[in-house]
Amino acid sequence: MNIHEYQAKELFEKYNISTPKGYVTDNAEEVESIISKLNGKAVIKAQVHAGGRGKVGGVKLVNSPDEGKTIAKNLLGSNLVTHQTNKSGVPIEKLLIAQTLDIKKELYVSILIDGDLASPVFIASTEGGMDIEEVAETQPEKIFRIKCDPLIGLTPYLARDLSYKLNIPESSIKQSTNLFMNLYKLFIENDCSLVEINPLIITNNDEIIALDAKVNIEDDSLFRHKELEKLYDPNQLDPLEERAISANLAYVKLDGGEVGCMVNGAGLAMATMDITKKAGANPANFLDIGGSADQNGIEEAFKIITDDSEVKIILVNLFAGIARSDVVAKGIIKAAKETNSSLPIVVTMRGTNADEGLDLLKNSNLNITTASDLFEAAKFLTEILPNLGA
Amino acid sequence: MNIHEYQAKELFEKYNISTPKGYVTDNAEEVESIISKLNGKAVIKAQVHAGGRGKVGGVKLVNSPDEGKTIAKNLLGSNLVTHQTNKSGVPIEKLLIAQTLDIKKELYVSILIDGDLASPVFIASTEGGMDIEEVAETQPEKIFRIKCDPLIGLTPYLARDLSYKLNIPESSIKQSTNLFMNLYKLFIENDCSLVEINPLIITNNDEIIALDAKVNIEDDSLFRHKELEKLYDPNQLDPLEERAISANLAYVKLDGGEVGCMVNGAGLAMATMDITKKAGANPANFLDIGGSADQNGIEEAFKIITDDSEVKIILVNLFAGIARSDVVAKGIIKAAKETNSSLPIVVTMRGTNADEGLDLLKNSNLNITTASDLFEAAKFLTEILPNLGA
Amino acid sequence: MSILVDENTRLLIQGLGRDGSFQASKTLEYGTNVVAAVHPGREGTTFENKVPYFSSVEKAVQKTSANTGVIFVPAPFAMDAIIEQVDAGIHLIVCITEGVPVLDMIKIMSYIENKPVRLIGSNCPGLLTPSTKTKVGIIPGNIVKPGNIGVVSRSGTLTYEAIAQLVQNGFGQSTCVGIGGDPVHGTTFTDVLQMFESDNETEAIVLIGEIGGTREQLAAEYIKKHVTKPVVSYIAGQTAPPGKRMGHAGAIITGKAALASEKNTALSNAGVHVVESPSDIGLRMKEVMR
Amino acid sequence: MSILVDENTRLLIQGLGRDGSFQASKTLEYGTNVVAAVHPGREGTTFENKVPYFSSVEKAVQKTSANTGVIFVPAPFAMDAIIEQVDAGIHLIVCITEGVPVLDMIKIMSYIENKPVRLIGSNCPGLLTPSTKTKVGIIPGNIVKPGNIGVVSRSGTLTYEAIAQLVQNGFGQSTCVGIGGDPVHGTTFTDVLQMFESDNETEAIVLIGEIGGTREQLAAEYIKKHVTKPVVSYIAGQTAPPGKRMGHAGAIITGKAALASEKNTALSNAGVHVVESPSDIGLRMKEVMR
Repeated sequence: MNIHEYQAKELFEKYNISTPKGYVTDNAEEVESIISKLNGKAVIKAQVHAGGRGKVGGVKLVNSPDEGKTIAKNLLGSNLVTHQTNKSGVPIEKLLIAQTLDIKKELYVSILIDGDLASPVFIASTEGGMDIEEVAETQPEKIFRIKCDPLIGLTPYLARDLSYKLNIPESSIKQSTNLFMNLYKLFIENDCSLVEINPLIITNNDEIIALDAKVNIEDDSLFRHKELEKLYDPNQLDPLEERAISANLAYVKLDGGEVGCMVNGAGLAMATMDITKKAGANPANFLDIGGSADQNGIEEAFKIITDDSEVKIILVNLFAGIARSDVVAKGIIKAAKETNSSLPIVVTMRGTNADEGLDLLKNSNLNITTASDLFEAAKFLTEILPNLGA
Repeated sequence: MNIHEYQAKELFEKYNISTPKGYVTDNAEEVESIISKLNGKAVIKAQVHAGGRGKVGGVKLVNSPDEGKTIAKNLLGSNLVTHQTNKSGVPIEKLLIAQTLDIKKELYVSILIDGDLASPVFIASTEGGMDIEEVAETQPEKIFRIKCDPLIGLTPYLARDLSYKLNIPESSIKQSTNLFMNLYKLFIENDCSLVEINPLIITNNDEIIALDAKVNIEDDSLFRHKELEKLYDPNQLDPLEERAISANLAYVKLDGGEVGCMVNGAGLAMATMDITKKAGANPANFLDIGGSADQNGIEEAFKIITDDSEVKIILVNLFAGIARSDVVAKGIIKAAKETNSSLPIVVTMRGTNADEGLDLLKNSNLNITTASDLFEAAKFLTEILPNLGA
Repeated sequence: MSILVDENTRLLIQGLGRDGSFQASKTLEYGTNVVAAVHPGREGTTFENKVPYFSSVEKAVQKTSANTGVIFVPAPFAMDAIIEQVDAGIHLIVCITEGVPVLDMIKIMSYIENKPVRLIGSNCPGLLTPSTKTKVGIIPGNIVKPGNIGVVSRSGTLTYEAIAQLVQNGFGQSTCVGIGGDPVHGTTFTDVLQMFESDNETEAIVLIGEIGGTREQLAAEYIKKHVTKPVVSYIAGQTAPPGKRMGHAGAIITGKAALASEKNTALSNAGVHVVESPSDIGLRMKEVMR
Repeated sequence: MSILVDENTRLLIQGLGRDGSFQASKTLEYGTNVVAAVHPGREGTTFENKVPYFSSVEKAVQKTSANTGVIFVPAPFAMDAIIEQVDAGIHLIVCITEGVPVLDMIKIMSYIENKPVRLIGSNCPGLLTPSTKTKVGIIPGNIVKPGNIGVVSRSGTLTYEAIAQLVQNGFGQSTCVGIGGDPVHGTTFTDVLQMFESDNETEAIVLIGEIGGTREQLAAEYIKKHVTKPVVSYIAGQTAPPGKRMGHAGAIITGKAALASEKNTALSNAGVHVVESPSDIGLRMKEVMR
């Protein structure tokens, strides 16, 4: 789960990680007085759940309260499209107005879990304020990784060594070491999947300050972080993805696809996308209904697919182990009736109660083509698609 | 470091461990109104740093506010002597007035560090409210021990298993399991050397409640628990022991001894006590001046020994590694002068600057007998002692 | 022969809530030797009049000599259940539970590091040996057939797909192992490949991977060096847009290695028969084994 | 021969504050091969114009091939220093620091459990091999003498006492090891006894114990089974009143075993030459070795 920069900043402050003075607001008028308080100069940062803000006007340096107000008016209520969003972008509902600081050096630090090592890793670079993936590719020697023991945690000596590697001035080593230790503590205590500071700056006074704050909470751990769960901002999601989350479905919308996919299991869902692509078409989504969705869940899954205006055909691929095929069939039939959907549906159903499910679908008035397996499903897709004028 | 029951109770409450409703006071008048609030019936518990209160009148059940006031008046300001205190006892400065509860069953639980296992161990027994050492000796099968992994901690399944072993009713298993988990968390997060609940009770309503609360904080960890350090109550200590703590000396007063021992190193200090005993005398104290005591520390050490009115002779045994013998000698000479002490002193001094130290002592006007080693020191002790009329 | 489970398996099932009970029924129905059920508060009763309930794994192991455990407890309690089974001396632990917090998983991995136990999962379908009717997990018993193909997969339902295609093309399975799709999991491709390589009954292997991580590359390396039996592989997610599911910084760890194309290349270079369409798994095995 | 340290010892000293620097001087003065000093912020300079400073143990080991480390850092930082040395591949770590929190010590013990490293201490005087002039810790170099008695002790200054008595009675030492008096310590009597037993140079052993714990009993058991060389022992604290220093519940763990009398009995039964007065250690050794 993503949280906003200003919320991450509050978390940073709770863990004694220095951040620039700043205020959050959803009111352009208020921006004027805030900037006055910050001595007339500030950075205005659009609060959206997407990286790459800076390149598309989501971060602005302003030199007067008045200028700030004008920019805030333009930003608030608009949508921001970055390389990480889909084409409709994400709404700007809040702004963070932060003091500007003299920057001597920009660094990069983040913590995440390396699955292959089964450990948290601390990643840092002397090249902050840039696209870190690019640095990793072009100057890998400038990126430092520390594997942290899962039971012992980040040890102070590793944090200190890292400070030396980042060429932090001797007088600030204690400060940066503490910051790294605190950041690690934040990561663990809040079950984060990512914390990232880009850039972490050294000011002209050799102070170490987090100029940005990015925190992702691992979804699977939210049951033990009720207070963090409240930070969930549904408005930042694609409306279809948001509906999927509410219905406990794993769904990712893909721009430019015409084949709506409905599958049980993540691997099979990806395989279904692959076979769609092989058949010469484009999947409109990834959708895993999981093993324990009831009829309501199936209905909502079908509606999410059909509410995607780009979808021209639906591919249902079910291999029921825990799931029951007849329940899935009933959900599809009911949802299709309610939405008056006439989209063609290619279905392959196997496993628990597959025959009952297929019978139900065949006896419905829906535009159903049943396939006995994935191979046949791909074949039918290839036959039907050209006739749809996609 | 020991803390009072009412302070431990507050810590318990912070960790969601149920305790009886109760109030602490140092005012006998107030006891009346407190007992009225508790419906006229309460337990009055003297707040002292010593076990065995109950047997010597430090815990009283009262049936009216008036009775409570009378008892409180008697207790407050008096000293309580238990089998764990020395003969002068410990002052009662505060009382805990707690509600009475219907008790169905009394259990025992504690957590401490087992050095040989290098682990925290959880100890529990179905025989609560008794002297647990006696239970351990007479009914060892009724005591359960759980070794907790130092890095993983107490796991819920172990806490649950323990609940079953203690015959806790099924409906209260979740409650007791949570209590054990919380108690372990308290132990670890506060660097305790001991937490103990005796008795932990099951009420007639199957509620699990800590009727007593004992918490010791490990001294070596106090640097990271500034808020706990404030709970230190010097009044509960023997005045000489309290002075020793302030001067960073390891000192234990022993009743009935006449030989004051001043040694560097805990093992050597115990050995010095042993040789004293072998020589037919009784050590008055254990005193380790440590390796880094300066002249002031030595002076205070000497004064602590001579301020013990039972001391008739002093045995100084120094084997200086880090410590410097000349500094020790100077400290002794200065302190003896300031206190006008004329006690005989048997000295053995070896290691760093031993000759300088011995010269200083010999040239002072003190009643010094120097021995070349421990064997000789014991011999001199045997010769001098009969002449002191001890 | 087979790997991991066989006629000596004495299965303990932990967590018999709604899903766990359903799966326990299916497991018994298939013919697996289920010796104990662990669910606090039910000690003294039996599951389906056949399997004794215990409140603790320790007691269950003492009374029934269970040697293999399968876990269906809800995610918040999965770590505790795994540790309980480890501490009780269970040698093979299969955790089916989905949604175990990753910080719990990494702690578990550290905890078991030097202990004589193998963990499969969490978030996996478990495993099944058709020849001995031993099912530990949720792979449907009615889709498998005894035979000589070893199946190892990161996916759940996609494993069933692969099994179905094998059966359709006339192949049975020695053992099917679903290792789970979470970033941190107890048993890896490499572990299972090693076992299949030294298993007499296994003649060829199907490997089903996914995008993300570098475990398929490690498998490729291992195959190149140590595996003499033919391997057919399919990597799901070839058309998944990069960066859509993995976080921004996540890509730093593995770089391009997380992509299906990179994994296919590595496997291909290791002599693996790589199929790019999930519908070709069975057919390709038929060609390979002709 | 000797145990633990000898002419191959390449010593790294970590923590050169007031006490650490004093001890580092004494160590150099004695003739020990000190190859590196670790103290953050001093990299690029040298200690006493002889030993290069490094900011990290890892770098020090890379540059100097240090294989043994001694730690003098203050107690709050001792755990970190020990882990730093473990991670850098130091094989023998001696932690002199007093007052390390016991919860730190138990974490360290878990951390090193399966790693190829031996920890001595914390809160110990360290060790010394007179024949090779190798001093790792604070045992005064001027009281020892090369010879054939192995000394192992839980105490600091009482060790010096034992050494002095040995020298007075004409005995030198193979190696003197102070294992430390804290309840949790890295190397136990048993570990050291095992090494002395298999060391050619050691002909007899002095063992100095203390009240508390059951480690002396374990030593007695080990001696009974495995030690053929004569052992002279003294247990300090025979006259210490029971329960005065140990907490109430602490006694449950060890019961009466913590008492000196119990330890003496166990050692005596194992054939150890037990002395009851600390002044008899040297004399008894003389009798034994006659």
